[in-house]
Amino acid sequence: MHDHGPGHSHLSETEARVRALETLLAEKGLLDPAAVDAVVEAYETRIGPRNGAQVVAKAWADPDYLARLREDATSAILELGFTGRQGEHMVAVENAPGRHNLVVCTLCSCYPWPVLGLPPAWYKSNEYRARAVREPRKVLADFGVTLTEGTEIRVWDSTAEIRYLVIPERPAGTEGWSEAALADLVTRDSMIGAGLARAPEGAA
Amino acid sequence: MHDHGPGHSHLSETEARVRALETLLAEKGLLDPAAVDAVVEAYETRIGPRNGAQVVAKAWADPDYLARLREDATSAILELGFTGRQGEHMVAVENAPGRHNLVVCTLCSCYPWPVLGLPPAWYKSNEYRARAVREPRKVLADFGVTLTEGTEIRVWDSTAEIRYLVIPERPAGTEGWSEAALADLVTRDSMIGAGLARAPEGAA
Amino acid sequence: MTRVHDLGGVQGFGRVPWEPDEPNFHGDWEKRVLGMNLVAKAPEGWNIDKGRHARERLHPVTYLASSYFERWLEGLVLRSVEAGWIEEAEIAAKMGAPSPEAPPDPARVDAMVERFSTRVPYDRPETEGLPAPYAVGDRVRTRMDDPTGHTRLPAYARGRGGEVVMRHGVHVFPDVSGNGGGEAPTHLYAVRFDAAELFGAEAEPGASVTLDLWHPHLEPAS
Amino acid sequence: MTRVHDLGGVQGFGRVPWEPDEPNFHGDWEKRVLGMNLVAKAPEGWNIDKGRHARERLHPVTYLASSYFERWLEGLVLRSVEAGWIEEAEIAAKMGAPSPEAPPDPARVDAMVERFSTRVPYDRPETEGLPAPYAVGDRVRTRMDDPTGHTRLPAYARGRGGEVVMRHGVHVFPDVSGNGGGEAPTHLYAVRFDAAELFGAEAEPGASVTLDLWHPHLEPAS
Repeated sequence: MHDHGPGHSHLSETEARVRALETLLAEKGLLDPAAVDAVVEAYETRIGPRNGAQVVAKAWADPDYLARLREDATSAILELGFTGRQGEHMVAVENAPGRHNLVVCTLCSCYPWPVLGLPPAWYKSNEYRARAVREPRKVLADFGVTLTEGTEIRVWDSTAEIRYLVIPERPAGTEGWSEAALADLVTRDSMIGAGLARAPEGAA
Repeated sequence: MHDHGPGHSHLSETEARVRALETLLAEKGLLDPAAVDAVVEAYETRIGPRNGAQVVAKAWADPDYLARLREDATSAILELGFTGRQGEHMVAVENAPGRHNLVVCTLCSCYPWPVLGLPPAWYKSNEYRARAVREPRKVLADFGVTLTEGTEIRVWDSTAEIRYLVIPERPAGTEGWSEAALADLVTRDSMIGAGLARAPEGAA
Repeated sequence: MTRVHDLGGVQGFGRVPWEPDEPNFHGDWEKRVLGMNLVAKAPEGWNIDKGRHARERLHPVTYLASSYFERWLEGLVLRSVEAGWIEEAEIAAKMGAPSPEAPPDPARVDAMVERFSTRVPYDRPETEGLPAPYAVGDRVRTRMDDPTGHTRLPAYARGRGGEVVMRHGVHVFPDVSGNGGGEAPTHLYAVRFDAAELFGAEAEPGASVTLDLWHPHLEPAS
Repeated sequence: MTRVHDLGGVQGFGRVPWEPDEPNFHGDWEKRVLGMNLVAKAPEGWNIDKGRHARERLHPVTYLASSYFERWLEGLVLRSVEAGWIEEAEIAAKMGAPSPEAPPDPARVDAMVERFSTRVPYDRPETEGLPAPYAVGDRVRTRMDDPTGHTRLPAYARGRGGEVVMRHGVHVFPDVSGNGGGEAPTHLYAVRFDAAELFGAEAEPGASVTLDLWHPHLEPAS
């Protein structure tokens, strides 16, 4: 069969093209390569799903914060210092017994960067974009997530500048945990709806 | 830019795959290579647009035949000996002053093989299949066909086993011509609606 | 669209690659692919609609990036693999095989012309229990469904209002036969749609598209 | 669908290529592409919607066969070429250039975090002349149009009935701003559709899809 995985067959050609373009743009004064390095470093090390995990943990631990998150997620997230590009307008959607939320962007790959960092490749894949709206339960099964029979699935297709953050269900056995300890249970995938929060170690 | 022309970058790999498949099918008794040769020869030399041109020429020259073609194109075409695979159910659609017909198959590449032979690559292209229904006038312009302002365009999307044969307008200056001479003016493209019949030599 | 083969009206494609006096084939391998598809053994119950659906089921990227004969090649592979007759690895093992082409035997060519000039019609007798057909001139509206299997109602014509302009009789229904459900013959019509109904305000003026659609694709329009 | 980027509901794709603890990048070139898109000079009047539309305007085969960062690469090329700043041949002439990567300056990283953590909102004041907004709970139906430019109404949700579940205020309207027509701010809503309304009888039970749609995408539903 022909190779139909995107992007892996032309790697060296693509690499060379990227370097050529960067060199050209830099020579023409359209780009500062050092700024490229800096912004990549910012997204690699400073802006990532640890941010969102803090939001989720606080929502679990602090009922007043949860109320503010429900009322105005953008402001509540900003309380923790997180805002910016691709997170200008935030909405938190909460999982609950019998209700699961899943976020996708079928038209491109919109994603809440300030709280989750850059999207993983699977989120940006043709497969996820095509299938998440049509067969979310099958897609979740691909991820190893099996929901209770009868669970309502709410898929959110991010067609505007509103960014949806899934608040996963708080795992059982975490009563009284600190926000920092809770945040360690919050995976990136759980904030997309593609996973659940981790159970505490030792839990069944 | 990446090469996005279909099919030209993997030629030698595809050729090898075709040979491998044919060898394999033949060894398993699923295919007789000599039959492949014979059917290809049949479509290369015996079944082609000269057939359709005879139908069109007769429709131009013989009003009784035209009436039969309008009434039951399948039978009228069979009178000339043409029928078979992909021509089981024929309908003739006539161009006229102020009305032009264009045939496409958006879902695959259905085509009236007994009268036109095998479809040309452009007819089978993504481009033609995508654009012919949405912007037929622009597509015709690509082919060098400019219709009189206000001409109605009827596009036929061959979604069933009905096959449409366009009867182009008879060129002026051909009064009294024999059917054989008329047939020489009838191009394959004119019977798809992608062209017009040729004007007689020496005509303006 | 349901699948990427459903190309009607899809935007972003460029100039149609027209060439004058184009040959039937652009390489001998294309001839072999055509011929193999026409004469290779087909699985029990195979039909033209399953053949189309095999090509439609190619991976979307493969489909869109492939030429017509590449799709036919992979459709034939798919059908032969699904029949349990060959395995992909067996093809790989034969790579490098010499070309089996040979000069055709004129008598066999005659036989092939005869064979492929035999009419195998798709119309069927009108049986009891079919719904009353629409009449020429009736206004109809196409279904909005986006079915998962083979269908001959293109996405660009879903949920649109048109007029029945021909009755073609009762024909095998590919939306069933292509999915292994038998012939399910029903009424077939040519239905004409104004281009503006299909493509909105930006449609070319004075254009229409006529599609052949089956009774279950249609509902009466008010 | 209008264009192949409009992937929602398109069939034939396989398993989602999920990998645990996936890194942000699968190669240094992806980093450069991301960074270039974020910091390269943009043409006057450029906006996020034009950026999306540049990627959408890639050739359909190129789009579908490319990875996310390949699309971002070609979108950046397209915008720079259309601005008249570079030519394709100039890129070709630079092939073989060494990598310009260098250890990032920590102060510049701080500045970048600051820059990209600045909120540049897309909501706008409600101006006079806007239509009266729909209310939460209103039943609406999406338009059937298949426009030729940029749009944020996906094909799978065209002509479908849903319910307004949130009002997001007045936002820049990409169907205008992505096509060079200015911001044209108007009411934005979250609209929920039952899966069965979108995908018919074969939809998964108990599922819905909520899309953010603008007032002009919607009509009142009876």
